[in-house]
Amino acid sequence: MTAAPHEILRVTDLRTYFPVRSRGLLPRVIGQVKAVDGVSLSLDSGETLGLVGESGSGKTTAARSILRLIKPTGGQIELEGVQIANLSQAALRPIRRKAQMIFQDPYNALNPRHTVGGIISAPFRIQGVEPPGGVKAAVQELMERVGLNPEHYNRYPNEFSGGQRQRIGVARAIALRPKLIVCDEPVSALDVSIQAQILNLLKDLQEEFGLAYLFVAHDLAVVRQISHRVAVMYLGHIVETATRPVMYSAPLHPYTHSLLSAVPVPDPRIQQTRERIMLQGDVPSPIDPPSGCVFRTRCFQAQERCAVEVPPLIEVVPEHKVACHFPITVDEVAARARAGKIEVPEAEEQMTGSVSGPHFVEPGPPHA
Amino acid sequence: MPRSNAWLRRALVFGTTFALVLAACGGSTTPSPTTTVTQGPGDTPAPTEEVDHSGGTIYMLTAAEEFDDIDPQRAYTGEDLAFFGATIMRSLTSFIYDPDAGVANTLQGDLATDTGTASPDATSWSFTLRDGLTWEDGSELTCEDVKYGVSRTFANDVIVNGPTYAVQYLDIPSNPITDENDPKSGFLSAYYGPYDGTGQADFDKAVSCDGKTITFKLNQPVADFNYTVTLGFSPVPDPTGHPDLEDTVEQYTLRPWSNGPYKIDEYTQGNGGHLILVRNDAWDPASDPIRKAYPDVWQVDFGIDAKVMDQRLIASEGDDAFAIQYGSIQPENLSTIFTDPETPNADFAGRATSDFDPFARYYWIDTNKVSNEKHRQAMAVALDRDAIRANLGGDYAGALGDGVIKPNLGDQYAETGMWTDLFGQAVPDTGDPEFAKQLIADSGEPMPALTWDYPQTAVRDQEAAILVASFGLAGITVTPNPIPPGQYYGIVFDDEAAHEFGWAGWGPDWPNASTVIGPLFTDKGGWNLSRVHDEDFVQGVQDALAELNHAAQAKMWQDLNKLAMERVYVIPTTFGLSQTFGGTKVQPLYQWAPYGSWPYAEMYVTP
Amino acid sequence: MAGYIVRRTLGMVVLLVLLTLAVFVLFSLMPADPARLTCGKACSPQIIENNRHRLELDIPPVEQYQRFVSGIFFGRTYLADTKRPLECEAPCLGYSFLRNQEVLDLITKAAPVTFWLAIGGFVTWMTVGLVFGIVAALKRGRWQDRTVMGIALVGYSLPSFFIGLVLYFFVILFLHLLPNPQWKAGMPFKDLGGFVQTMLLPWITIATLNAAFYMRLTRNQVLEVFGEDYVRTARAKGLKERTVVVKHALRAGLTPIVTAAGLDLAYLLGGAIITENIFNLPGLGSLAIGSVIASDLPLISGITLIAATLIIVANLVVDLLYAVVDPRVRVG
Amino acid sequence: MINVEEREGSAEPSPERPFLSIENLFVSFNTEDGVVRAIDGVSLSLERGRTLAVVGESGSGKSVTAQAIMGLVRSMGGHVSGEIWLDGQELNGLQPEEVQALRGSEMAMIFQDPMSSLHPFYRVGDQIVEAILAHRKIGKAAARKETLEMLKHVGIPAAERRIDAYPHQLSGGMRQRVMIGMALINSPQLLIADEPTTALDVTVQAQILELISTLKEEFGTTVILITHDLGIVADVADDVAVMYGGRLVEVGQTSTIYEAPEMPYTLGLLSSIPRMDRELPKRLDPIRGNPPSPINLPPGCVFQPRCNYSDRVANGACLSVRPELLPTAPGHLVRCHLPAEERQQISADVRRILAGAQR
Repeated sequence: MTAAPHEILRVTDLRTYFPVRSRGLLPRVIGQVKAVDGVSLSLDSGETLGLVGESGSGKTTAARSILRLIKPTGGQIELEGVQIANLSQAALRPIRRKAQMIFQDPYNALNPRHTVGGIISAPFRIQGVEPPGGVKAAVQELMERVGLNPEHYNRYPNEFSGGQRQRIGVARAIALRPKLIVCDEPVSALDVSIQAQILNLLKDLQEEFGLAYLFVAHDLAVVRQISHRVAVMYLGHIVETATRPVMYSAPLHPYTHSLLSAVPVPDPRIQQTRERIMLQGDVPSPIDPPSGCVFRTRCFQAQERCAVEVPPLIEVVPEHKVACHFPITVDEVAARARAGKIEVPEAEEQMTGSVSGPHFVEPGPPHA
Repeated sequence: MPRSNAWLRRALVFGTTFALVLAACGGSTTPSPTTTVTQGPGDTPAPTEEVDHSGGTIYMLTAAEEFDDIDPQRAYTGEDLAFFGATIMRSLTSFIYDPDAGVANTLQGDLATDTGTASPDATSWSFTLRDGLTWEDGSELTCEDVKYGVSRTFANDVIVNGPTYAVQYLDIPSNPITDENDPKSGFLSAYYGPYDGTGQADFDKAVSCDGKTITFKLNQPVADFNYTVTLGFSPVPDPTGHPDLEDTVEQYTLRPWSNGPYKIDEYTQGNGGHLILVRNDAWDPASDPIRKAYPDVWQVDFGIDAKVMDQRLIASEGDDAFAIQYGSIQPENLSTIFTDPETPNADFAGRATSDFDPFARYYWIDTNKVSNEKHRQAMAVALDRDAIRANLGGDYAGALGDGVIKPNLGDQYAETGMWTDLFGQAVPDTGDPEFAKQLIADSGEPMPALTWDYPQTAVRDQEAAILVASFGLAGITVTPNPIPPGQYYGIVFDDEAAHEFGWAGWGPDWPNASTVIGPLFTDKGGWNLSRVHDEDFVQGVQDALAELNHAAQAKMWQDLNKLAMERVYVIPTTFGLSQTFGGTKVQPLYQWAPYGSWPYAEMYVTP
Repeated sequence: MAGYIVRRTLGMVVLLVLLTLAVFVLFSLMPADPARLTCGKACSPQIIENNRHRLELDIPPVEQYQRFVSGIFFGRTYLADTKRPLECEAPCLGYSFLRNQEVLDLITKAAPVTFWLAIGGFVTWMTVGLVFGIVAALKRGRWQDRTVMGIALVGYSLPSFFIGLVLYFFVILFLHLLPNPQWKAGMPFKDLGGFVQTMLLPWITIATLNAAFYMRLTRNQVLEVFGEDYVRTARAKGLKERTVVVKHALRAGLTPIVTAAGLDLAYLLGGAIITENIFNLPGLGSLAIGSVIASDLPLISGITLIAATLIIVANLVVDLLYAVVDPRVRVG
Repeated sequence: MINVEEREGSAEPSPERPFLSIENLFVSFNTEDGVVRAIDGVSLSLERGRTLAVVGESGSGKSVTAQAIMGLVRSMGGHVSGEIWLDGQELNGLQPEEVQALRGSEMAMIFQDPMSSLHPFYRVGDQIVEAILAHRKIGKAAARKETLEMLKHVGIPAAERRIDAYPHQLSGGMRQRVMIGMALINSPQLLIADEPTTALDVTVQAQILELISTLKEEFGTTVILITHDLGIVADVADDVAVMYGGRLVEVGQTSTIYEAPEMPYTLGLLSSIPRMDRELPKRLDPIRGNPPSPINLPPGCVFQPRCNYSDRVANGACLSVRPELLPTAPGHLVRCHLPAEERQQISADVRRILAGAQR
C-alpha cells in the first residue's frame, strides 16, 4: 500500500523567537531567545529524518513549530503542498489530521481521567471522523496493531507500564492515518528493552503506512537505528545534514565529530581504547549566543573568521550539507587526535543564571 | 450614619421582622410586679411607696453604630429623641411617662411651665420658661438660647437632615433667590440661619423673647404647634450669652451641651464604640418635674451583633442584668421569650414587651400612573393580606391595617371600614378576586401593566410572590422589581425611576395624625409617594391643621384617613408590632407610646 | 534591585489610581442618589439639591476625583462657599458628612484595632499551623498526623461567623470565662489585661480557619520538600538530622508559605469584617461595611485606598522577601 | 576483583573481609498498593580501588542498593535487613548518628540530577563547606580554602567566582562537577555515583565520566557506578553487577559480561540497545514484555515471564523454583536454571547474530 515516495513536508527558513521579558507589573520585552533561527528541511513519505542535538539546540521547539503547536516567528511550512505557517487555528484543524505527534513523557502526555479507548478515539471525535465499523472497533484494531490487548479498552493510563503508555500514544497518533508524525524524544524516558520494542513498532508502522517521521532525539544511537537522513542542530541552527550512513561514517562538521566521539560504545575493548574529542564546557545560553558561528566557542577548528562570519549551510556533496568554515574529515580528525592536536578553546565561562534571574522565557510559566 | 438613613433602614428592618396583634393595642404588656414607680396621672401607685432607686449604670445594647444625630436641630429618630430628651436635651413641651398609650401621648410642659398658649386663630404661640434652668456649665438657660436653637434649623447648608417644621411654619418669607446656579438658592428660607446672618430681621420678627416668654408667629394656623416644638425646637447655647459653650456647627452633633440631668462623658462611634452619660451636676431637679434621673451612668454600646445581643440579655449575667435592648428580638428567639405575642414566658415576665411600633406598613400607589380609582380599588381588593401577614411572621408581626393612622395614636384612630363596606361590600382578608375583576370591569378601561417596587430581602421576595399570585387570580399582571434596600427610597422618590406601586412604611413625628396624613398625601412633608394632588384633600388637611379643638381635629383626621382609603391612595397591609426586652435588674420595662421607646426618664436599676 | 523596587512602586501607584478611580466610577453609576439618601423625612427637591452641593456631588466625577487626589497631597476645603467652611489638612482622605469626621481620623482610630487583631490572629495561626503541620509531616501516617489532619478538616469546614458565635456563646455567655469584649482606646498599652481578654477569642476565631489551612499547607510542603533530591544530598553529606530538617528541608519548604501568609495578613489588615462584628471591635472591617451600607463615598474611597495600599505593599514585601530567601528569583 | 558469596552460604564471616561486603540485603517499602520488595536478597563484595557498575532497568533495585549502603533507606521509610560491611565495620546495625558520621566522610554519593540535588537557596561553596564542617573540626576560612581548591580540582573555571554562585547560575555540567567536588571533599573511601550523567548532554557526559575516572585514580577511591547505559559501563567499569527484579542476576568482570554473558537477561539487554559500533540491524531484538511489578514478583525466576529459553528447562523449574546465583567461571556468577553449556551455547549464538547484524 506504500505509494511512491513524494514530498510530505518542506520547511524553509523557520524561525521561532521567544521574547524575554522583565519581571514586574508591566513586563517589557528586553530581548529574544532565538530558539530556532533559520531552519530548512524537507521530508518524503516513508522517510525518517532524525533531528539530533543537545539541550538548548532548539530541536524540540523546531518540531513543535512545524506542527504549529508553537507559533513560528517566520519562515514557511508546507505540509503536502499547503502553507500552514500562518494559518489560523481554525483553519489548521482539518490539516491536523495529516500530522500528529508522539511525546516524550508517556506519563504526563495521557489524561489520567480518560480511558484508553477514550484517548485513542479522541482524534476521531475532534475531527468528526466516523471510521467504518464504528469507533470502538477501529480503536480496538489500533490497539491490537500497536501491541496492546484490545480488551483493555476501558482501562485507565495508570494501569499501564511506561512502554504500554507509549504504545497508547502511538495508537492515538496513527488513528487518523496521518502522513507525518513528529516524534519528540519518543523513547528517551523508556528502559532499554522497551525502547527497542517501540523503535521496532515505529519502523513497522512506517513500512505499513508509508509514514514520514520527523524523529527528534538526543541519543545518536537511537537516531541511527531509525533514521534515513539526519540533521544536527546546535543553538537554533542546523549545522550539518546528511544521509544516515554518511552522517555516521563521514561527518564534516567538528560538532558532529565531537558528538559521535562522545557517545560511549557498549564494548569495553573498543570504548576504553578509542580516541575521543572532549568538548569543553556546556552549550552557551541561547539568550546571548556567540557571534558568527554559534559553535565556535567550543570548536577545535575555530579561527578568527568564525567569530565574525556566520557559516552558511552549504551542500558540499549531494545530500550532504554542512555549515562550517573549516569542515574536517574523519581521517583528518583521527590524525589530529593521534598527534594530540585537538585543542579546544577554553570556554570563556559565563554564568548561565541570567535565564532564570529576573527574566522568564515564554511560553514557560513565570517564576514563582 | 445620617439619622434619616438609619431611620429608613430601621423602617425596613421592622417591616421584615415584626408583626402585630390588634389585641395588643394600647400597651397591654403586664407591668412587672416590681414596677412601683410608674408615674403619671393615670397610674395608681401612691407616691408614698416610692423608694430611692438612685445609683448604678444602665447599659443599652444596640446593633447600630452610632446615634443618627444628637444635635437638637438634627435629631429626628424617635428612639434618639426619646433617649436624649430624657437625659440631656429638654424641649419646651414633652410627653407623660406612662405605660398607657392614651396617657403617655398627652403633652405636658417641660422647659415651659405649661403646654403653651395659642392665639385664637392658632397663628401665634407663646411659651414661658421655668425658673432654674441651666446649662451644664451652670450658666442660665435663657429664652435667647431657645430662639438661637430654632434659628439653626434655617442654616440648612450645614445643619442638615433634621426636622424642618420651623422653616415650614414660622412666618418668614421664602428664599428670594431661585436661580439654581446661585449657591444661595440652597437655603429654604429668606433667613439663612445664624452663621450667615442674612434675613436675621425677618427671623427676629417671627420669634421673639420677652423675658422668659418666647413667642412664635406662624404663617398658617397650626393647632398642634405645641406638639411641633418637641421636634427641632430645643435650645442651643446662644454664643453671645455663653462664650464658653461653643456651637461647633457640623460637629455639634458629636458633643451637644446638656440642659438635662446627664451630660456626655464619652462618645465614640462605630462598632465597639460607646456613648457614656454621667450626671450633670448643674441640673436642678426642682426645675424638672419629669426626669427622675435614677442611674448614675448611662452607657450605650454600639455595634453589638444582634444574635449575641439576644443571648447576652437572655443570660442577663453580670452587667448585662442592667442592660436594655435598643432594637428588637431576633425572630428565632421569640418563642424562647414569649408564650404568645402578648405574654412573655415566666422567666421573662416583666422584662419583655410586645407592643405596637410607630409604623404602619402599606403599598403606595402612584395616582398619576394608576389614575383610575376603580383600578386602585381592584388592587386593594385582590391582595391576599392574610398571606402577607403570615409571611411576615403572623401574630408576632402585627395586625392587618385598615389605614395609615395606627390605633396607638389614641383618639385619632377610627376604623375606616375599608374591608367591611367602604367599597360597597366586605373584603375577606385573603382577598376577593371576583370582586376585583368586577371593579376593573366597572372602571371602563383596562388595567394598566403594573410593576411593584420593593427593597429586596428574602422575606419580601416571598411577599412579592404572594402579591403576584393573588393579583393574578384577579387577572392583574404584576412584575416585581427588587431594589437593593440601601437605595430603595432614593429610587422610588424619583418620578422617572419609580413604578406604579411599591412597599413603604410610615410613623408619625409626634402623636398627632397631622404628621401622618399631611406628609403622606400632600406635598408638605415630603413622603407623598402616591403623588396625590387632590385639591379637596389638601383643603381638608389645611382645615384640620387649623382646628384648635383636639377632639374635633381628631375626627377630621379620622375622616381624611377614611377618604384616603376610599380613594386607595395606598393599600394598608399591617400595623407593625415589635418585641424587645431588657435585663433582670432594670425597671420599668414597657414601651412608651410617644416614640415606641423605653421610658428612659423613669428607669432605674434594682439591687 | 533599587530599579526593581522603583518600578514596582510606580506600578503600585498606577494600580492605586485605577482602583480609586474604579470606586468613583462605580459610585457614580449607583442608581440611588446619595443626596436623596441623606435627605430623610423632611425632604424637598431643594434640600436634595442642597445636599448634593454639600456632598460635592454636583461637580463632575472627574473633578470630584481630582479634588480627592489633590486633597491627599495639599489638603482641601469643604463648604468653601458658606460662612462655616471645613478645613481638611493634608493628607486629607476626605470628610465624612455622615459621621461628621475626617476620614483619616476615622481610619486612624480603627486601624490599631484591626492591626492588633490581625497580628495576634496571624501569630496564633502561624504558630499553630506551622508547628502542627510540621509535626504531622514528620509523623506522617501515624496518629499525630491523622489527628492534626482531622482537626484541620474540621477547622477548615467551619465558617468563621459560626466559630466566632460558638466561641462567644460558649466561653463568654455559658462558662463566663471571659467578660464581654470591649475595646478601649489606648489598648494594648493602657490596659494589657483587658486587651488580652478582649482579643483572645477574636484571635482564636481568625486563627482557626487559617490555622487549618496552614496546617495542611505546611504538611504538604514539608512532605514534598522531604522528597526533594537536595534533602537527600544533605543527608548524604552526613549532616545531622536536625540540620537536614531545619536548614535544608524547612527553609525551602516554608518559603512558599511566607507568600501565602504575607498576603493573608494583608487581607486581614484590610479588615476582618465578620470577626470584628461578632466581637464588637471598632476596626477597619466594620468601618468599611458601615460606609458601604451608608453609601458614604469619602469613607469608602479612603478605606479602599488604605486597604489596597496595604495589600499591594504586602505583595511587594512578600516578593522582596521571597527574593531574599530564594536566590533563584533574585534580581540584579 | 569481585567476590560474590551466595546468600545461603554466607554466614561465616571471613577474618579478612573485603573492602565492601553486602550480605543478605533485603529492603522493602510499605506502600498503599502493598509491600514493595525493592531488594530481594543481594549479597556482593567489592575490593578496594575497583569500579563496580550496577546495571539494570528502572525498578531493578540498583538505586535502592546504593541508598541502603549509604544508610538513606530508613529516612525514606524503608525496612532494611542484612549486613553491610564497609572497611571492617558493619553499617546496618549502627545507630543512625553513627551512620551519619560515616556518610560524607567514609562514603559519599552523587546523584542523577545535579540541579535538584543542590540546594537552590545556598551558594555552592557554602554547601561544600557545610560538608567539611559536618565531619571535621576546622575553621570556616580553612574549609573555604579547601573548597576552592576542590572546585579548581574538579575543573571549574574561575572557581574563585563560582564558589559564591548559586546552583541555578551554573550549567548542568558545572553543577555535576560541584556535586563531585562535594562528594570527594572529605576523601571518602567509597564513592557511589547514581546515574551521574543521565541528565547531562552527551558531550558533557564525556567530560564528567573522564573526571570521575581521573579523580578515582588520584584519590584511590572505590567507586560504585549505577547506570542503565551499557556504553558507560564499558567505558569505566572494572566489574559489573546486573540487577533485575531486586536481585543480582549476573556478576562478573566487565570483559566477561560483554564477551561471555550467560544470563538470558544480560543477553537481552545487549541485543536491545541500538549501537553505533556495529553494522546496522534492520530490526532490534528486544526483550519481550515488561519488567515485573516489585509488588508482585514471580515465584520462580523473576525473568522467566520474559525469557525466551525458559521452556528449555525441565519441569518448568523456572516458574516455581527460584534459581541461585552460582559461579560458572572464576569471578563470574549467573542466576539461571539453564545448564551452563546450554547458556554458553545460547550466548555464543546471540553474539554471533549481533556481530553479523543483518537479520
